[in-house]
Amino acid sequence: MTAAAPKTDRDDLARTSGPVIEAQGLGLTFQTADGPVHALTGVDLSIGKGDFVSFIGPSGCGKTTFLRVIADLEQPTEGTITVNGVSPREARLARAYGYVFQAAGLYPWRTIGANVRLPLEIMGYSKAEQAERVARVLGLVELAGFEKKFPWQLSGGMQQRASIARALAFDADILLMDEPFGALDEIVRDHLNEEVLRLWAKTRKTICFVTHSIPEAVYLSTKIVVMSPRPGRVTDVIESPLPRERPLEIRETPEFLEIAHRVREGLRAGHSYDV
Amino acid sequence: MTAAAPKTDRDDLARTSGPVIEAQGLGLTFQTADGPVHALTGVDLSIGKGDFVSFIGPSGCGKTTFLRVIADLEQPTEGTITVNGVSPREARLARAYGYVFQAAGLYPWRTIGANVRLPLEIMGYSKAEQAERVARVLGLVELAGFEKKFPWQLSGGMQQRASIARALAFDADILLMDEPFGALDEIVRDHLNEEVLRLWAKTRKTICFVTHSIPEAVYLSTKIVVMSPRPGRVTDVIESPLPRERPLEIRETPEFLEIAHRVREGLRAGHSYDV
Amino acid sequence: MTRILHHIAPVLAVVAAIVVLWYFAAVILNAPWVYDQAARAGETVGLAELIPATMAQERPVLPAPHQVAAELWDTTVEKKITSKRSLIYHGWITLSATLLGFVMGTVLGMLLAIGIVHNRAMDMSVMPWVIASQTIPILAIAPMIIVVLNSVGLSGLIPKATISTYLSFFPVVVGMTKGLRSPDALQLDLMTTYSASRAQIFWKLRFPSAMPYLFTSMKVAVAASLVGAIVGELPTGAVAGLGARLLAGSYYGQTIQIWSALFAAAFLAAGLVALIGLASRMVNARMGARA
Amino acid sequence: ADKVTLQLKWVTQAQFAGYYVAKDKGFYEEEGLDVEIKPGGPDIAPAQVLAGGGADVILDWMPSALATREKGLPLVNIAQPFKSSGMMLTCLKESGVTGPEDFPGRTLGVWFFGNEYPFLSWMSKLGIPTDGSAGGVTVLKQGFNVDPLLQKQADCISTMTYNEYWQVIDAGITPEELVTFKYEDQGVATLEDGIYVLEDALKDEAFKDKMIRFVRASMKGWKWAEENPDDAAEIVLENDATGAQTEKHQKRMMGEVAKLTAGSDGSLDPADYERTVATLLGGGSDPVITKAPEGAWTHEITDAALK
Amino acid sequence: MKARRSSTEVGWLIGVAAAVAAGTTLVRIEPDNPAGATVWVGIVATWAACWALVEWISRLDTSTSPRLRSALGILVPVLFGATVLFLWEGVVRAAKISPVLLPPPSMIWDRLITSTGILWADFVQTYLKGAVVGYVLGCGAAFLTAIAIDRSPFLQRGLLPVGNLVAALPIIGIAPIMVMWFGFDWPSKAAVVVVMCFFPMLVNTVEGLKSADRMQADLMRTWAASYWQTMFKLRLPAAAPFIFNGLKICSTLALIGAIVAEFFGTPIVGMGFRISTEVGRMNIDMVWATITVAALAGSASYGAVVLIERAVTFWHPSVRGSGR
Ligand SMILES: Nc1ncnc2c1ncn2[C@@H]1O[C@H](COP(=O)(O)OP(=O)(O)OP(=O)(O)O)[C@@H](O)[C@H]1O
Ligand SMILES: Nc1ncnc2c1ncn2[C@@H]1O[C@H](COP(=O)(O)OP(=O)(O)OP(=O)(O)O)[C@@H](O)[C@H]1O
Ligand SMILES: Cc1ncc(C[n+]2csc(CCO)c2C)c(N)n1
Ligand SMILES: [Mg+2]
Ligand SMILES: [Mg+2]
Repeated sequence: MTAAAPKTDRDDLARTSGPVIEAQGLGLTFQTADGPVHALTGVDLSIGKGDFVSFIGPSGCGKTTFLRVIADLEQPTEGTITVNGVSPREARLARAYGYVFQAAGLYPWRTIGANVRLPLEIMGYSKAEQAERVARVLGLVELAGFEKKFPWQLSGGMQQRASIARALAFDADILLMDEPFGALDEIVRDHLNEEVLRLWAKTRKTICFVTHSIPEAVYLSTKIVVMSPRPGRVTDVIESPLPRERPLEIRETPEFLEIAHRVREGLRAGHSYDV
Repeated sequence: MTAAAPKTDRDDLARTSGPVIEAQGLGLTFQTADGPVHALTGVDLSIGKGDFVSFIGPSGCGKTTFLRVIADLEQPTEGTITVNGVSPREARLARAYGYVFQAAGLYPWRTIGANVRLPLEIMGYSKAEQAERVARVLGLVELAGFEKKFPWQLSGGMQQRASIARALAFDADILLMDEPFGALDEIVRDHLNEEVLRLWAKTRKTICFVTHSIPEAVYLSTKIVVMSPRPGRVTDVIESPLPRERPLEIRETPEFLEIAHRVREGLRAGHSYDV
Repeated sequence: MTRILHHIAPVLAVVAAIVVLWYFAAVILNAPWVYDQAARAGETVGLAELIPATMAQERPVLPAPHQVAAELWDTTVEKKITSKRSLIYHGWITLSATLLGFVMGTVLGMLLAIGIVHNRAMDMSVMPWVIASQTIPILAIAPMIIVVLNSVGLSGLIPKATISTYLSFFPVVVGMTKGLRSPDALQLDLMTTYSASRAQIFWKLRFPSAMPYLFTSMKVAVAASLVGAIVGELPTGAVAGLGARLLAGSYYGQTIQIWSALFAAAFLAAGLVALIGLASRMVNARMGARA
Repeated sequence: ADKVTLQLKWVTQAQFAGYYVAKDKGFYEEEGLDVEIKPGGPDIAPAQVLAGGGADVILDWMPSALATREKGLPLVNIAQPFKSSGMMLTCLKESGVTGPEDFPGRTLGVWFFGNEYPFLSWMSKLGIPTDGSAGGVTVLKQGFNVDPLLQKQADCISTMTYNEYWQVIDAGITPEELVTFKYEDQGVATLEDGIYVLEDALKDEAFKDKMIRFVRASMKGWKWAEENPDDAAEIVLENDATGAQTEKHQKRMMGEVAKLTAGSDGSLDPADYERTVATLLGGGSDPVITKAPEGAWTHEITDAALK
Repeated sequence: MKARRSSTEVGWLIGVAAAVAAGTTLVRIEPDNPAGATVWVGIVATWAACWALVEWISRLDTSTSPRLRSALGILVPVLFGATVLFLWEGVVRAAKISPVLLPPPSMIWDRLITSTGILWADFVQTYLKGAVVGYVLGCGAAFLTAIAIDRSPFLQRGLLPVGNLVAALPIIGIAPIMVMWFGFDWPSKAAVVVVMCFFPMLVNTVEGLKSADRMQADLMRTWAASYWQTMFKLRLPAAAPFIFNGLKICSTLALIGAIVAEFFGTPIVGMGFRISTEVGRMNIDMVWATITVAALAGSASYGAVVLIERAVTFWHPSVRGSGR
């Protein structure tokens, strides 16, 4: 797995193991008091094992909804979707997901440490393992020393980091992250970007990642899904030609800027007004 | 007010009207179950009328806390602070602030329209004026047509935009914005950046703006405050030499990149680890 | 149609289960008497005679469901509404006191809660005494309340409603206080930045936030109110109302009459609670709750 | 017409037939009175209603009235329509009780609320402790009905000849299966259902005059009721707002009550009074009243009413 | 600082004025002293002064000293209570209200200290046996029922309406039946308390179980947490504020229930027995002494529940204090 032959490496993988997430003609319409809202329509998408997929698109285009459908938190009203070849429900029951929500969603009656420990308790990890993992992931998001604090005693960004730690604490095949780094400054963000990439490289997780930052999307992903709203649909799927090994400096290379440009164009097209 | 003589323009303003916000030796310590947390220490800062001040710094460095102190939501434990020459409390009672919180904080039992209308009701605007303003600001944040929806029917970014609209709906001298654009994509963000700048130019508001985006900070501000954590303090205050009139393209100019670099360095210094 | 069935079927199932249990209990509880009677008469009874005998007693320990149903039918449908033997007549008397007491109790409870939330002196001094007031057994002071109110010329509905009020304001105070304090820091901070007045904070934030608590409390309060009205009917000389029926039934050991009055009271309470539930759902819908 | 409010000691029933008859037959009206009859109940202390101004005149048992008098509320007996006591203790024969000597170790149901004084006096006369100590009886506070006996929670319960006794019979127990101890027979009878007013009120001539007319009309009612028991019972039934009373029971009650009122023209027999006081004072360590009361009764009203 | 000092003095002044007014009024209404208008003025003045004092105390800044805060938390209600008692005494004496109707507090106090033996025995019978057992069983049963209802939507639609029905049965109706079923002693009282506590507890628990946040529940789903895991780790903690509401309401209801149940048949001991018989004997002071014991016991139970609530739901805005 060298930077020299990244393409084959990834292609191989996808080919050997088949798609992890496969959506066909997927649609979801919310019924509201003043008429239906078409959050997703005609989404066809195939995500291979070990892919790092970024979703990017204007606010309200259905990114969160799509992640929720994958995680079996929302039922599609049209089309089909399979995860690991089975329904999202079965995948969920098999504990295939780690989910970082757009808002932190920490439990106010638990300390930060206990919040991160929660999924481990539920999945029956041993006490020692729990303690070890909590310490490790809190270190990862730079919250060591905050175990004993309650959520309301943390800043917004710290809460978000705690919720990231919570999703990373256990071993899920598929990591769904909804704007996890939205409230973080550039430095921490860079740091966590690298950490996520390292984790991904090491564990071969499949990661679905919602972001609003074009550089972030390009830097992290093997596949970038550009969406547009009303009704929410996929307008472009960009397979990244970048090597799997990515130093931060890669962000200055022409290939990188080229992809970023394509994403920006796709994004702009999705906006109703002209800027 | 031409692009040719922006500096004098702004300097004049600051000089003639004296500082709007003046902090001296400001400190705030939270008492928690496991010891005190020094959220702010020794903050000296002077903000002139019509300034656009960005606060940037690692997560947990006290940005939110400082904004809250200005808005009289938190009482400093050391030092003094005046707003418009009076205490924050008096300024608050005079309804000097518009505040966009880090979390949207919409009232779940009110529709989006009613949420935006809330401050107008409280400040006693006429019904007609209320309707007119709600429509205008919702248009500004591109939420026209969503008046009748309830917050949970909106995406994360839409909720945040609603909360921005709510703060813009009434005329406050001082606008405190805590990462207002964190959950928005680049295109909307650019659009709103321009809108905020336009508003600022037109109304001469003083704006305190927390952001994690270095380009955003540099693009918007007349003054950039770089903070560092544990304990939270101001490490650098950068007066921007950029003209008041700022097309988006300014972000490619050397001056711009120069300031951005300085901010990035300051930010990096505040982080405990090396990246 | 299926929707109605969806709601009714479980109720019917539960009711059926209860009726079966009830018949069973009736046989067990009423059997000793049958045996006793037989022993006195020098006879023995087999199961075949026992079961019908336990279902047709005049003063059973536990009347069988059909006995109560027959009595209920007899005293509601068969009697003129104005008759003193009509349960509807007595039910209405109790209901009017209940409603008046409930309205007064809810208003009083809300006012107290508002005071407690807004005034520290009230918070510190009133709440302990509100609590203490609820530890005074109502039956003990009910006669005194009636005597006192009578001596100032109030009689009839008002004294009963007063006792209802006394019982029903407490759940409202407790729930409302909690509810009015339930907005979180962020929601309050927003109001602070608008430098909203206390009245504005109340109407626009605290009151809407307290809604779930208020309705839960009101459900408890309306049931308490009914109990209050019935308690109030005893020392007014047990003249009329479901309380009087209960008492008269007790006094003459007419268990069937007790149970039918009891059921009438329970149906009343359930109806009132259901009404509040309905109101709560309507308000919830207006406040944007998810379906 | 002058208004008079009468507070009964218990719910509307034939025990109070005389007053309902007097009202229904217009005897009160003839005397220029407008009488309101307030039914009682388990928690109504007539003396308290009187003190609170809720009634002008009340019915009470003499032991309780004298005890109340000692407590500082000066009740005065102005008439005594009931000559003899209807109280008794009713036991199941199968429990093995044959006489007072069998009481120790038994469970007895007793009415409280001021109705327990005759029982306590009797027990202290027998020398049987009632406080749960060895060799004594276990006392239960008996509720509204005769269930404790039927369900064998008590060996004996308190009954009135005109009421609870018949409920036991109605429940299917024959008189032969019961053993009864009438207080009259045990020599501990105390006066029941007298008419009482506040001593202070009697200083008012106008009030006194009202009471004279009230007693006269009431006694007329009683005598009518004694002669026409079935009609009297009907009148009571009509006045029962709860609609819970039965004709059979009320007619029988009227018959029994008539036996108790028969011997009285309304005036208190001082001998009966003395016997009652003696019984109450005789109660060993904890007598109901500590000294013989003074001024607890008057013939003023009856003398004027019955001449 | 200066402003603080002067407000302290004002407070003391008010306090002294209150005490003086109280003392003089009481002196003026010695038994044989006819109550004149001055007495009424004195009573009203005392009331006003005490209220002002309480108002002033409760405005003291206690943010720096939690100890002072808790001391004041006790002092203020005590002061308030003292005022009420004083007014009661004053009004009863001044208006010459018959002790058969309402005895003055001093008379009740005499009773309290001379009849401790009886009062204690009653307390054990009614509170420790009837109320506590009934409370535990009733709240426990309601809690379990709420969870059963929650588990099964079928039960929820079937049991809740029927549960409302059963639990709304008035105590006056149930008490005689319970005596019939469970005998004269305390078990029948406990049974009444069970029925009384059931409904408030059930309603609150059911409501509480609905109150978990959507997102927090979604999180549990993504982890495929089992029903019971979600219950214990999310829904019960989130329901705690509601559950404690129920527990609080029941803590006073239980005592009332146990007492009132004794009106319908009891051995000759118990607070309800005492109250119901002593009214008939015109010993109203004994009635109020028992009521005082009931009030103290009830308040103590309520206070205990509040303390537990504070500890368990420390995170709720209403406890954290931001809701003030
Ligand atoms: N109520 C509180 N109690 C205790 N500590 C608190 C409280 N609020 C904030 N803090 C602490 O104060 C510090 C500064 O918090 P603040 O919210 O101001 O950070 P911030 O700069 O806004 O960070 P972010 O960018 O993550 O929002 C943090 O360490 C936080 O843990
Ligand atoms: N529960 C709901 N009921 C009705 N409409 C909903 C609901 N949830 C989402 N929507 C609508 O569906 C659309 C897509 O929402 P979604 O949350 O998926 O957007 P998003 O792409 O995540 O946006 P953002 O970047 O702002 O988070 C929006 O128009 C939103 O208003
Ligand atoms: C609580 C209570 N007290 C007394 C009685 C008994 N009782 C019924 S009629 C009657 C005579 C009154 O004139 C009496 C004493 C009772 N059943 N319950
Ligand atoms: Mg989203
Ligand atoms: Mg912040």
